[in-house]
Amino acid sequence: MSVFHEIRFHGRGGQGTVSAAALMALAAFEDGFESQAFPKFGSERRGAPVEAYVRISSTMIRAHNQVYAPDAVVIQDAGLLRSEALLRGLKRGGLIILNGEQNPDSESRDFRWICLPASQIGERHLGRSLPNTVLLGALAASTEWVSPGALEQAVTKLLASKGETLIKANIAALREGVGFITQAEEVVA
Amino acid sequence: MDKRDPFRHNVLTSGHRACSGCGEAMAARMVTDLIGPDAIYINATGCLQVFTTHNQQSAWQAPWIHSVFANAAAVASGVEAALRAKGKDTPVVVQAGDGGTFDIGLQCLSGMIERGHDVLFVCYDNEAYMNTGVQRSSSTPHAVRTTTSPPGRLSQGKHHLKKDVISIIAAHHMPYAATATIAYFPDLKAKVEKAMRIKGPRFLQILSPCPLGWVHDSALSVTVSRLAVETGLFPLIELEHGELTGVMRLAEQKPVEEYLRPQGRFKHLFGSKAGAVELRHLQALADARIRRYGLLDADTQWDTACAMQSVRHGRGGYASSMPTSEAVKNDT
Amino acid sequence: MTPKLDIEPGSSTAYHTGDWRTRQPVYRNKWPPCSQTCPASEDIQAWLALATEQHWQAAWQKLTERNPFPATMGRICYHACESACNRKHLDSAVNIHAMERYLGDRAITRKWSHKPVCDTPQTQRVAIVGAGPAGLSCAFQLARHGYPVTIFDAQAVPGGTLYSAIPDYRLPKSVLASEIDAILALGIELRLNSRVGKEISESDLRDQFDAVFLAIGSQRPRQYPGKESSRHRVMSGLEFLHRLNRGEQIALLSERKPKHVAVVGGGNTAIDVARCIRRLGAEVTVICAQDSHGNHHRELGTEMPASLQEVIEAETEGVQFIYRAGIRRLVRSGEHLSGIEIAHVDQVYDRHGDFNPVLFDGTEEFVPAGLAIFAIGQETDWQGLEQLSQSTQADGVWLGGDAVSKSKLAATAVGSGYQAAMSIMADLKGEPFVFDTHKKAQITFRQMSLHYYPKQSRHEGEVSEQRLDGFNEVETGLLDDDATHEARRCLSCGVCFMCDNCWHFCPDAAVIKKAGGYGIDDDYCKGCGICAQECPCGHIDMERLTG
Amino acid sequence: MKQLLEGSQAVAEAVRLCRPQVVAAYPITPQTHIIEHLAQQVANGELAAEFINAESEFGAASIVLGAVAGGARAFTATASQGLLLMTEVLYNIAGLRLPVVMVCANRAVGAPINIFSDHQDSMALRDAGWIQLYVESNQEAVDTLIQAYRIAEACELPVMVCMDGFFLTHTFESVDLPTQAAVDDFLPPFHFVRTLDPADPMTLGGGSEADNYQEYRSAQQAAVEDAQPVIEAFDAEFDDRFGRAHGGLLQAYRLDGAETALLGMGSLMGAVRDVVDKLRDRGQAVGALRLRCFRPFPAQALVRYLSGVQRIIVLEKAISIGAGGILASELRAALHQAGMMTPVESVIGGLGGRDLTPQVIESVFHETSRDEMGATFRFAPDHVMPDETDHG
Repeated sequence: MSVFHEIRFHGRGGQGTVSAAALMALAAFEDGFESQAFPKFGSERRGAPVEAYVRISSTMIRAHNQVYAPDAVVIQDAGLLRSEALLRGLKRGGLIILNGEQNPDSESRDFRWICLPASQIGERHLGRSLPNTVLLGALAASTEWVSPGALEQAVTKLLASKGETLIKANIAALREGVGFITQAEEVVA
Repeated sequence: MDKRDPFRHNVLTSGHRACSGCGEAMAARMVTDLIGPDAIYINATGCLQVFTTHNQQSAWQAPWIHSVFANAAAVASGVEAALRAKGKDTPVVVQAGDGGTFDIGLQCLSGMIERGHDVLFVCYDNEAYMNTGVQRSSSTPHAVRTTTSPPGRLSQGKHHLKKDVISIIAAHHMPYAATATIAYFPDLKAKVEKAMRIKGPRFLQILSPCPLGWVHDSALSVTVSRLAVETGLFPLIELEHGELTGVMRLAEQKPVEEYLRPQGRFKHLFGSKAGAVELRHLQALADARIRRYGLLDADTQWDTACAMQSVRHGRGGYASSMPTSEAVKNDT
Repeated sequence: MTPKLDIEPGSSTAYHTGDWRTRQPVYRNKWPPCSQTCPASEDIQAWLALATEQHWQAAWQKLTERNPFPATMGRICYHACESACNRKHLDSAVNIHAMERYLGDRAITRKWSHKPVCDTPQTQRVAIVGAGPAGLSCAFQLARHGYPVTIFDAQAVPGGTLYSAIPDYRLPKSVLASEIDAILALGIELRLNSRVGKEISESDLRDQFDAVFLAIGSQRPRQYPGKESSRHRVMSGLEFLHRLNRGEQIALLSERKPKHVAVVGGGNTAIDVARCIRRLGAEVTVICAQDSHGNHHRELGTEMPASLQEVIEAETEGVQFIYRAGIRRLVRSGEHLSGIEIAHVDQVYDRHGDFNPVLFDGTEEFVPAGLAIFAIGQETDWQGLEQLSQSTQADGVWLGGDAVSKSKLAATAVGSGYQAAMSIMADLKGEPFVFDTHKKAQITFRQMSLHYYPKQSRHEGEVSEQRLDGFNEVETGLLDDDATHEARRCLSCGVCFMCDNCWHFCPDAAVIKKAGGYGIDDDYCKGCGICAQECPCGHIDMERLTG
Repeated sequence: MKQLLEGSQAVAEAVRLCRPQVVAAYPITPQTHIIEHLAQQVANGELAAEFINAESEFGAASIVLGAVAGGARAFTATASQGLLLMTEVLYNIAGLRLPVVMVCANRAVGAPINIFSDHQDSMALRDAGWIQLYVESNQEAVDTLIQAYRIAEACELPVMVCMDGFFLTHTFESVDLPTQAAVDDFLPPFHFVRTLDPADPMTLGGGSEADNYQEYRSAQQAAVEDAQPVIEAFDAEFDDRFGRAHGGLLQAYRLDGAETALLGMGSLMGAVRDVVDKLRDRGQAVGALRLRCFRPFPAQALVRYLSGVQRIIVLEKAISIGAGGILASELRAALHQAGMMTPVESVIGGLGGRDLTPQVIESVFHETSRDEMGATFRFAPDHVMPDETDHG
């Protein structure tokens, strides 16, 4: 079966946005897909808005263009909604993973909203309000484009140089992100 | 050993096309012969490169490379890195003029020193861009006539001072930096040999008169560079890790005029009121350098008189024949 | 053809920059001023160079090639060489006479003997009349070259003036005797007490010998030209010195010992006399028609002929000098000499250059003196040699020494003996005689780069504290170490000492070093002139290329 | 083994596999990640090289010049202003015929200052005497870098591997890194005949005059021309050993039977392939030709590949100010020389990082030629949001 997904990550410099994209691509790669991850091209400045993109495909990815019509958007900082057109090009029925308490835009019925307090969860596990792995867990669980196991492998690989403790903490955060979705689904079910 | 002269290497041999009486050719010959052919020489663009390599002819008898004007120190960094990577300790020597040192080459030189490359950088300082026809450089002394600092109704030659490059270099806190001239061969020899014993970046600034640009008789290259020292205008100093560790004391201070007179590049200063002011300025500059480095009272055994001394290697005596060994033995 | 990316080392030598040259350096030895002025034409620089390397005997041999009296001359010669020495423009002249004396003394102490130059004995015999410095010098040269030589001398002791006229404090008799013995040891026959015309006739000389050298000296003092009939308390300087040297010094002044002695004359004999008189305990005034040293009218050449060094020594010893003074008359009260009347000398020499002082009236002064000694020159006594003295070299007769020289210096006599010997040998061999060829080029300090030489103070022998107590030598010789260092002070004017300056400084590597010297590689020399400019000793000349 | 790596890291790994002995560089976006990775490899002891932090790109180029002349395999990387600052030295390296390998992380040139990708930097150096290979993907970057050392050292010519900044350098994608043993087999140890060595002294970089300078240039031109079969042969040999080829000098895509050919270089060609597929699916006779080797310029090969098409569109991310498309001009000259009058449409786009999206490429294909208006080139239209165009 042919698979092709494009994801766009929004965040601020220092929130691990590009790392989140890389983790997502790496997880897909671990699951046997071709994948791509890259930042929106620009210099990296702490606090400034950042974008990163992921492509996941069952066939070789040839294009190196930016992602203009994502299947999902991950928003690491709800504050960005005020100033950035974060949902531009998002496909109808596309998924939005938002680091926040609730859907701020009740009008956007075209899209599927998932909101979770990723910063707080991240803070609990990492001692720092880093939402990225929590949101990745939620993205994986809600889309099943990558397996949570592959994500954990990706975390282990990408953070190998940062030490065991950080890996474990990130995996715990990731699992809580996954759990946030599965528990909700159980409730719905 | 050179095939024409068994007593020296002639790393820089004959047939080069330097002007008659070239101070830079002399300085380069002295330095490279002291270091010898077992070294790799990197040359910046300039007179030395131009007159030593010409249409498939080279005056060098050691491995030698020229790249461009500004990059000699960086090329040397690369050569040295290559040797280090290969586990070799062949000495690496840069030769550049004052343009390739004070001006366009300063950045690469600074980088080379900062990174601690084991390279000796030799600047043959002839105080202007001689290769292109005597334009001023930042090494050109105050009030000198060059084609780009001409005296005129509103000008007495170069307006600015000679850049104090040795202080800039020494401020890198490097192992060894020294000034020398062709006039004091024993001093130059001691400095080259000392530099070659030290590891890390080393720097020699050698005053090398240019008969063409300084406008003096080609026979006077040594004399003029000696006067530069004896007047205090060009102090001979050594700096190690930024500290002044050696000074050549002046046996006596000579008035700057003795140095300026034989040189046409200062000729415009003589015979006018404005020129007289610059002459006093130049004298004051010499006096200031003498005070700064203690050139008259430095506590050193090395002074301009003793550094000049000729050493007898043979015997004088008209028509004298070698003493017979018998004659020597009989004297008991 | 594709040009090569790597260029052959040293390939520039294919290009001959020598074509650029308009001037070329030439290595050329110069005859240095010391040797130039040496009356004996000693190659001073050569023997000093050997001494720098402590090749003492070789240095002595080199010296004695021209002068077999180093110990003697080192003591008594007025060393014009030192006045000419370029080193005085740097610090002070090389102490050449002390070096000469050092080598001579070393030879005497170590009993070095002269080596013949030629082992083949010659058959032609040479007679020499006079065993003074000229005769002995000539005999020495001839004997070295294998000629049988016979010297005739009227005196009982050889040495001529060296023996008779030099006081002991300047030249101990034993030193002279040793050097004469060394000369005679070459196989020279010496006939003392043999005056020509008495013990041997002129014709015998002509018959028995193939050549005759007359070196009879100037033994007859020029007399005071005054009209006074009395010679009481008046004598010549030579007579005084002769008598002193014969051991008469005590008798000389014992009878009514005068407190004041006047010595008339400006030459070295006058000084010798004056200094001897000081040693005998009297006050002495030297009356000299010429100017003192350094105070003369250069253009007139009126400096006193005596050596400055001697004058200084004399002054040190308390000798008084009156310059530009001529003698009007001797002032006597009866027989007794009370003094000399002198007057100012305006003109010393006449327009022919002869000594002929003009005295100004009204400038008269009185100089008290109980004894007046006239040291105003000497003349040759040709008695018994009337025929030979008229002969020429074509007749096989040579003249030399003081008898024919104006300067009357011992060194001149030595040089004269050398020249005579060379001329005689050339004549006997039928070869043309060439007078010293290497005196042409000269070198002044201006042609040299004196800054290449370190300043070094001159080494001197020690001076005796009790110099006036007797006739012992005033000055001792140099110590061994000092001699080496003093020799090294020689600048080697005009003669390469292989300092390497030209070789170091040549921007074109066109100076090639060889064993024992340098050469110019004409293929590459651009003629910049730095080698000549920076040659310390002025050995290199730049010559303009023609054509 | 296939890995998902950032392009910069992939290239750094490839550099490591080539065992350079000296690495010198000066950081400039978007090259920075490459040298950061190399610095870390050296710090970790994974790469036994002298890592020289140059004081400028000019210095960096000079250092690798010296290193190669000193007998060591060397590497440097730069972009944009840095490449231009190297210019004098790059000409010199080429003139000295030193086998230096460098990566140009292609970036626009100021002013106005712009850190994003286009080809104006390396195209400006097209006359410097370097072999220039433009890669499409990170895999190709890795493989081409390894080939580059082989080519450089065989031809005694410097090789510039041009990879688009950000599009490649900052993109994580899967890359198959060869094993060290395999690379060692492919790439012999460094040996350069003109090494500075007292045992065999030689003068390098001496002066020349009118009587032989032209001969030097003529020899250099011949050497670069002669590199064409070498580049092809090593790509083929690489294919044999590693199972991957990148077309040698150029790479055709669905050109058989094509009436229109889209010609271009670098990473944009991935999107071009996607567009070709799409257009072919709709029955358009279109193919693509990717020029991998811009220097030497493979004129004959281009003519051969393009002899069957009626329309050629050259898409390039560089402009020769005052003239227009550079690649298009050279292609026109090549065709003209071959007696072909095939129209060549020169389209310049993607400057300063502007994304040449599939939509833009497609619109270029649909646009009519403006040749009749006398213009030798046109700019590509700006990107339009996919929503507003074809969504299917």
